[in-house]
Amino acid sequence: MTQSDVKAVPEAAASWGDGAREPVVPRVSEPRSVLVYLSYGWLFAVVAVALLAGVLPLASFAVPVGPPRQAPQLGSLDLLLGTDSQGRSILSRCAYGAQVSLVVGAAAGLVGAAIGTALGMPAGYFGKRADSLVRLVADAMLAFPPLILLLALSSILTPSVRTLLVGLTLLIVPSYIRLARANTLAWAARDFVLAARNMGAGHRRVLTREIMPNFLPTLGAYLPVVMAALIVAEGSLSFLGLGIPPPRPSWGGMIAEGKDSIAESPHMVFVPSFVIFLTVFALNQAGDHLRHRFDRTLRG
Amino acid sequence: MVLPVVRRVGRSLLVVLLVTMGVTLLLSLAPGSVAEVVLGPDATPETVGAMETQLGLDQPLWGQYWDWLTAAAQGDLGNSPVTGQSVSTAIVERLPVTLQLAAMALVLALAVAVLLAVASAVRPGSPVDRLINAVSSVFLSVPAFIAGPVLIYFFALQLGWFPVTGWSPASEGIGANLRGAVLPTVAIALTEIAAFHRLLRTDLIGTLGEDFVGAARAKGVSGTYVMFRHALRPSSFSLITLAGINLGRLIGGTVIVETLFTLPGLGQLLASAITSRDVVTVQGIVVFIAVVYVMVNMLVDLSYGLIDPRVRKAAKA
Amino acid sequence: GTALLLLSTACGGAGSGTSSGSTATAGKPVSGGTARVLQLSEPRSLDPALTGNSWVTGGFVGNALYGTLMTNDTRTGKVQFKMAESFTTEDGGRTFELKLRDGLKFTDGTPLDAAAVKFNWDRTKDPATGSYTIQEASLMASTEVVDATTLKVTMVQPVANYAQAVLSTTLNWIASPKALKAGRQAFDAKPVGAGPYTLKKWTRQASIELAKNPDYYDAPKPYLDSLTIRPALDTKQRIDTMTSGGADVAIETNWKNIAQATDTGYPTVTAPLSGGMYMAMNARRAPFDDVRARKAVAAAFDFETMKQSVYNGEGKAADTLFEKTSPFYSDIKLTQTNRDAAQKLFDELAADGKPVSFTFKTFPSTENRAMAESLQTQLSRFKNVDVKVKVVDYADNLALHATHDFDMLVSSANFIDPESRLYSAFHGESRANMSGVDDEALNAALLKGRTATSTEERNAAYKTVQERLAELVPGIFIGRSAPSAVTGKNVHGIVLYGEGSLLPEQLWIQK
Amino acid sequence: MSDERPPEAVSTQPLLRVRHLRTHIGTPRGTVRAVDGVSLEVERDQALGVVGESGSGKSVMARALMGLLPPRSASSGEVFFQGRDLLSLSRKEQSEVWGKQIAMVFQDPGRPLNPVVRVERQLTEGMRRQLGVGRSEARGRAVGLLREVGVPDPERRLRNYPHELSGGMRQRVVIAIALACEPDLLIADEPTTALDVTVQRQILDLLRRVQRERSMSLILISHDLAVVAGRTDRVAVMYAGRLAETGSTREVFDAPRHRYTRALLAATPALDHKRHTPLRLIPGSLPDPTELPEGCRFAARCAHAAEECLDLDPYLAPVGADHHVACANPAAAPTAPTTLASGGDPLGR
Amino acid sequence: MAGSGTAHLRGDKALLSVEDLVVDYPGKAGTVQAVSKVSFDVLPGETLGIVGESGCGKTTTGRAVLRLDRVTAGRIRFAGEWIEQADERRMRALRRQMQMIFQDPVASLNPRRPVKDIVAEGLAIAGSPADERAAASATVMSQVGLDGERFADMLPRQLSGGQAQRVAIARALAVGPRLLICDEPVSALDVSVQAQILNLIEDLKAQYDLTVVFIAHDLGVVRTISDNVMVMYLGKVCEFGDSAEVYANPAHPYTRALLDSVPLTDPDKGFAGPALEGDVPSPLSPPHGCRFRTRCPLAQDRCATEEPQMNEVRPGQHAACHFPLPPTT
Ligand SMILES: Nc1ncnc2c1ncn2[C@@H]1O[C@H](COP(=O)(O)OP(=O)(O)OP(=O)(O)O)[C@@H](O)[C@H]1O
Ligand SMILES: Nc1ncnc2c1ncn2[C@@H]1O[C@H](COP(=O)(O)OP(=O)(O)OP(=O)(O)O)[C@@H](O)[C@H]1O
Ligand SMILES: [Mg+2]
Ligand SMILES: [Mg+2]
Repeated sequence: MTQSDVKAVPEAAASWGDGAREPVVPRVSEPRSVLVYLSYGWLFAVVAVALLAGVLPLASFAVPVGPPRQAPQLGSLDLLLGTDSQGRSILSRCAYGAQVSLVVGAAAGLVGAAIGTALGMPAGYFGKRADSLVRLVADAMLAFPPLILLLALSSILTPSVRTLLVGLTLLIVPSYIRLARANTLAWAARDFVLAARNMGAGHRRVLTREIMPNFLPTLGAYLPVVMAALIVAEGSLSFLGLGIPPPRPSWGGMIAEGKDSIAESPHMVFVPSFVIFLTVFALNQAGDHLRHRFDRTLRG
Repeated sequence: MVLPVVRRVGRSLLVVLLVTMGVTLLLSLAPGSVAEVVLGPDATPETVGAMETQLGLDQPLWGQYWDWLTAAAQGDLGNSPVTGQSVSTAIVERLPVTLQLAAMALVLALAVAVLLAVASAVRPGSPVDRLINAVSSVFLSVPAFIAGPVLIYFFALQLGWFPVTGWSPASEGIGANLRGAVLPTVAIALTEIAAFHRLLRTDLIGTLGEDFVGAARAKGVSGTYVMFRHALRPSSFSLITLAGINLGRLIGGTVIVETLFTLPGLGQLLASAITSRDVVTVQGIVVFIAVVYVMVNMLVDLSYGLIDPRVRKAAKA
Repeated sequence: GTALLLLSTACGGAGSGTSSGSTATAGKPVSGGTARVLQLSEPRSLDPALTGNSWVTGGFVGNALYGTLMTNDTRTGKVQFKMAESFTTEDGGRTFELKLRDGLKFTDGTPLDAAAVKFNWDRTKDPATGSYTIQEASLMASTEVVDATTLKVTMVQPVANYAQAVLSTTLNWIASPKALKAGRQAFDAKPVGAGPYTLKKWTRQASIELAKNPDYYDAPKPYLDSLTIRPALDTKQRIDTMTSGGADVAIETNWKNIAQATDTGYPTVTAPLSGGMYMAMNARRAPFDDVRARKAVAAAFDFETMKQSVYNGEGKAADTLFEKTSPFYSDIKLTQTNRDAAQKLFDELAADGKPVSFTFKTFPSTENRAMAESLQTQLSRFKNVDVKVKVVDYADNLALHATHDFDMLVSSANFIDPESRLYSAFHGESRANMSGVDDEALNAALLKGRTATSTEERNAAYKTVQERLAELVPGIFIGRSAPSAVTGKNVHGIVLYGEGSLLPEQLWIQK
Repeated sequence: MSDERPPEAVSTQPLLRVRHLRTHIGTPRGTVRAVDGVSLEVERDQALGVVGESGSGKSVMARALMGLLPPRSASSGEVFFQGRDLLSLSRKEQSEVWGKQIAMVFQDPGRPLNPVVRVERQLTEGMRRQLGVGRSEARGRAVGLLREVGVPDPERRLRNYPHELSGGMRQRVVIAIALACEPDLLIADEPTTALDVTVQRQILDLLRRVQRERSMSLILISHDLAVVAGRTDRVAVMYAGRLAETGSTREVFDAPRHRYTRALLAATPALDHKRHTPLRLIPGSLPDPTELPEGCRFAARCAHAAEECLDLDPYLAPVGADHHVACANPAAAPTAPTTLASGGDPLGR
Repeated sequence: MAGSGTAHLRGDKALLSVEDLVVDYPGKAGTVQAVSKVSFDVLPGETLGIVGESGCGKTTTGRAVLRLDRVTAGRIRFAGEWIEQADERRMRALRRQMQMIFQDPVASLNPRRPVKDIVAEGLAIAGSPADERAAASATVMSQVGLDGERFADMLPRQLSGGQAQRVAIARALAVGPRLLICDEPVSALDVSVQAQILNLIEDLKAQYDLTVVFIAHDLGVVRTISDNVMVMYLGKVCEFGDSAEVYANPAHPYTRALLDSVPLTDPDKGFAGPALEGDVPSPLSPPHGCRFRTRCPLAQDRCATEEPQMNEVRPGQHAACHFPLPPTT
């Protein structure tokens, strides 16, 4: 091989090949966009219905509107989704049930996130003793059988939305502790934290202004998933008879009520199940979407 | 080398201690006493009082706890005042059921979730992926108490493949035992499948973007080979962590399924012990669950070393 | 048992009862085979003193292990003697003489004699034992062994029909004193009685396996070689297991399940109990210390609606205290739906500054919750009345028996013969009187019914009781209980007695 | 276009002939024209250096040659390798080429190694799949390979996990893996960027050695001109997805004609640079690859840009026997060839 | 090499003076002594370059000086004040006089904060009023060559590497430091941008009267900017001296090897000298005696037993070696 017989450029060098075929790049669309919009739409609708349930032309959730176990039927708004075993409107109960389910999901999720963050963040940041202690607490909470917690709580306190909130919040706190701690560990190792310290920032400032804003979106993206789980968990409690006291409906409670009639009156189970499914699905979509956007922020 | 192990065990004991203390405190706040349950509705306050004295329930709380603790430390979990059974026997009797259920559900969930996650992660955003995600959302939104009846309706009543309720121990024939375990296992596994799938899918997609995956493909080995031999293992950290936590939680947390299918497991024992204020039994089960939980977690930590020779810091969790 | 909490039926409490009803048997019984039996719950112990002898608590196991001293006909209440030869009183129920069959032996070889009965009964009476039958046992002042087969019983007060109390409770079951003395754990591992079956294996919350006792006195009974008894807590799964062929016999109590079983062609036997479940209203405190409030709620309540919502339209109303088949039946309506009257009363009370606002404490079971919700829903149509529902668990509920800290509660008074349940449910001095009504006329009538020896006298007394109950409204009867046995089509020999207690020795399976 | 080729060219058909390669990547912000009309050839036994600033499209080009592209991207043009057009291969055919005919060493050491798989399997799996050699033979070959790339105690190293090796060792293993199936062409994408100078030195020496010993062709990619200078026969300078200048290494370094090549050389701090004197700069930065300008892509940063450069897109044109430049106004060939190649001896030897 | 000693220190006139600095990292597998008795000083207005292979403790040294990392032992004097024991409060004040620029420009900026906040951060922590902050940050932004208006609201991810590094420099300058420690500020950047940043640091140094410690692994980069260089190996100092001297006549074999490993932009030569064999030993169990002896072509028995101390080989040039190289010219 001599230098001279090596050609730098093929004979076609005199062009960039403009005449040749341009590569056809697959269109970059947000593939889920329609689904995501539908999901946000559904969530918006559910929240709106929950907020406006009292104003909407719906029958009361506590008063029968017809014979029990009516199948869904057109004609009357109240009977649109059928009636439950007490003859109450399932549509109305779904609407009012949204209040409880959403409040339980959102409040327990948010409060759990707040407590978990408040504990997990210093643990991850300061390490050592604080970390040991917080991890011990989190481990103990995780090792505590959730059933005992909930059963015992509902024996001690009157079953109510508040009791439910306390119990469910306690259940999810350890996950958030772990999440916040792991995130803090990851972010605290970044150079910009050192840079802030080097600017003379104190620990509190570093934690709240530098570290926290960075992992809040992650936590936020996790929230819909947790909310979904909480909505379902509330239903399980209703199944054990520990849900909120009647006549206030919750979606999970409605399913639990109808489960014995699955063969004869399937709508009693499937309507609220479907509502939960749509909401959980929408929450997951929203969560994914949020996380996706957040990730892109990171990737730059 | 010895020190970390000792520290680890010490921590675990502390966790167990905290949990039992929490349980004692919690149950002491609940109204009603086991004596009332034992003596029934027609008992007089005197007989109830006498029985409480006999059971030591009149002592201060910390005294009761201390007595229990010292006995438990020597391996004596006491006898249930309600059933008269020794708590250890009660646990040992129920354990096979719960353990089998939890283990089968976990294995099933992991197997299905891995397959689904692999199918999802190969082409994120593809129709297959979206379909699987939707299915996984369905699973997430279907609680066990609804999955159970639906499964029973179709597979036990309509098709008659499995018994509706009941449990036959493995000692009386594996076939019957498995037949009885299938539906409850599936009912438990559905939610787990969804959770595992979501987690593993994310991690797999991350791993598939790593250079070493590209490098492996550049060697000319097949995509399936790369997926299973290269990508899966390093992607399974969170999965194993979650599986560990969930196994711990399933022991004693399957009460709904146990009730639905009439299975003699720990969950039912626990639930009935709580509602009859049978603190001794509750304590025993809780200790047991907590010990299993910390042990599973230790195993999970050990397994990190197996998965990744770099033995990542447990702190990362 | 402890598992009771997840179960439908309310209050424990002992019952009393009358005689048996049985299926039309198809041909001659054949021996051999195994029956798989579903129960509603599991006994917490096999110690006869610690269980209950009703369908709810699993009387079947007790009958199998210990046999029965006597049974009754569920229609007429007529006593039939089994291991006891007779149980007689000469003095209007002040003292009784129990005569046992000769040569009865426990499976450990010790004799089932008067001393054994005395041991068992005294033990039940002892508060330290913690028997749920203590109320009935305490009616006995003392027992005395006359000879090997004769026991003399002296009562605290005359109880003319004490036999009904004995047979419908665990007093009906005699276990080997020797085995009992070995302690509870040992006994639960190896209970010893003289019944038709012996325990092979008990896996708690899973199954109780029984094998035929070859030395049972009433050969060739029992017909079946073995029994496998499983508790099935979930109402829906119980009937599904039965109809999918997962069981041969199911003890059942849910009207909806019974209807479903009947519809699918499964023979069902139901004991026609009087009384039933009722929503006890606490007359000790507001708002139900005012009889108008109790009457208002009773008038507002419609059984048909509740039947629809709780039992899918099945069920039997308890508008009169006694079943039509009962000798004490009379057409006195306990409560009657009258919406206008109810509203008027609610308004009146509100005007008096005593609005009817109360909390209904209920069990966590689907059925009980549905009951409470049904009442709540029904009352939601009325003005000036407010119902809250609170779910309380088993232990909590038991505590209420002592504290009486409730407004409304589901309780039950099921019986074939009113002795002794009716007395304990409504007598002012009875601990089991949940509503706490203490009415002189009612108390007197109940006492009269207990002590009277002639049917006419008892009839008259219970007529008064019914009138007083209709007047006082201590509770609202929801409907009759339905202690039943659903069986496979090839299962025969279903005999119930007492408070829906199923006899195992008569069961046989057509091959 | 082969019909245009003079008949004698057929006999000297290059190992790799790339014609008008374009690789575009779809992103939410628009289509990134990462590689936009690259044509080049690599002869047997030859080492080609590719240099350019970060983001100029070197890595994408290297991956495009192998068909290892990110999702949502597409290539056009021709990549003839030993007479086969790699771009039109099916997936299966592609994977037969991978490893066996073209192998790649990725940017960044360690990352191309799976942290949880032992060195042995990573080394042998390609061989076993591609060449179908048995287990023990593969092992034997692996030992040989490690020895060849200068890993001491190869038997023991086979049992190691990547993290148990130092950075330099890891990169040697990566090279050994690439060599495992005896490829005809090795593409090394910045093989030393993350390594220390002393290790970089070792790896560069190793690459040159195996390339020569194995009579293999090599494409060595780097943003550091010095890395490429002493180890390649020919150099291609990339800018914004295209080649700015290409030619024999000697000519390009001794007599760079493209303004960009000159600027790059001038900006490289040398060991004999005078203390506290400012470095020569290239103002500005690479154009946005989604919105490439009309005309010369370097025009905006070029000190010698004329009016016409903004409209006229210059093609690669020959400026010497083996030297092409895409510039409408190329720099004059310097009279003293060493003035710009400033890599003198720091110690003045 | 791998020597200790303080012979090369220049006494009280130094702005920063570090004596026998030790930093230990206890870990699961054992303790890593990342920095082992390192001493150096920087005169006011001077630029000190620190070079060495990856893992030799450059970053750790830089951070220890700012007390951003643990300091196991040793003394640090800044502007006449011993700061190794200063409390957190005092350090906060001191740190503003000693600023650091990090290796990865993008990672050293909080991805969630806009450029204007980042630049003004130091002032905000110090509690200066908003308008003052705005004015100050506008000034420094233009000083580092960024159009303040255009970049104010951008997030770090929207910046190129070079722009991000400019922002990081602006942030440091905004608090008016006397000492600037640059930890490999250009290693992540490619040649053209690297040159821009190096020129910028030179400009600013003159303008703001800064004293600079410039850490790098690339000898070429250090050469252009520094007055003195310090060469480190495995947590120890090898050589310290005037950069022109050190580059021209390295006294330590390791310095020599580093120089020989730099690739040349000369297609004929490749490298200036022979390659250095082997890898850096594990910091968990560094060789005893001279830490460089395992790779040193000139190692003798003495090197294994006796740790060399810093001593003056030529005026203004110190090396820790038993057998220093003679000058080549
Ligand atoms: N997966 C991808 N998605 C979108 N854009 C990409 C992707 N990979 C590369 N690019 C873009 O393609 C262009 C060329 O990138 P490439 O990685 O080839 O540069 P490079 O010359 O290798 O740079 P470096 O020296 O930094 O490795 C850049 O503008 C880059 O942003
Ligand atoms: N936080 C830490 N925990 C444990 N060891 C550490 C830590 N930080 C650094 N080290 C170790 O200390 C030694 C010196 O690290 P340092 O980062 O100071 O090196 P460096 O010279 O800056 O290297 P580089 O050129 O790679 O940045 C290394 O062996 C490193 O592994
Ligand atoms: Mg690249
Ligand atoms: Mg560093």
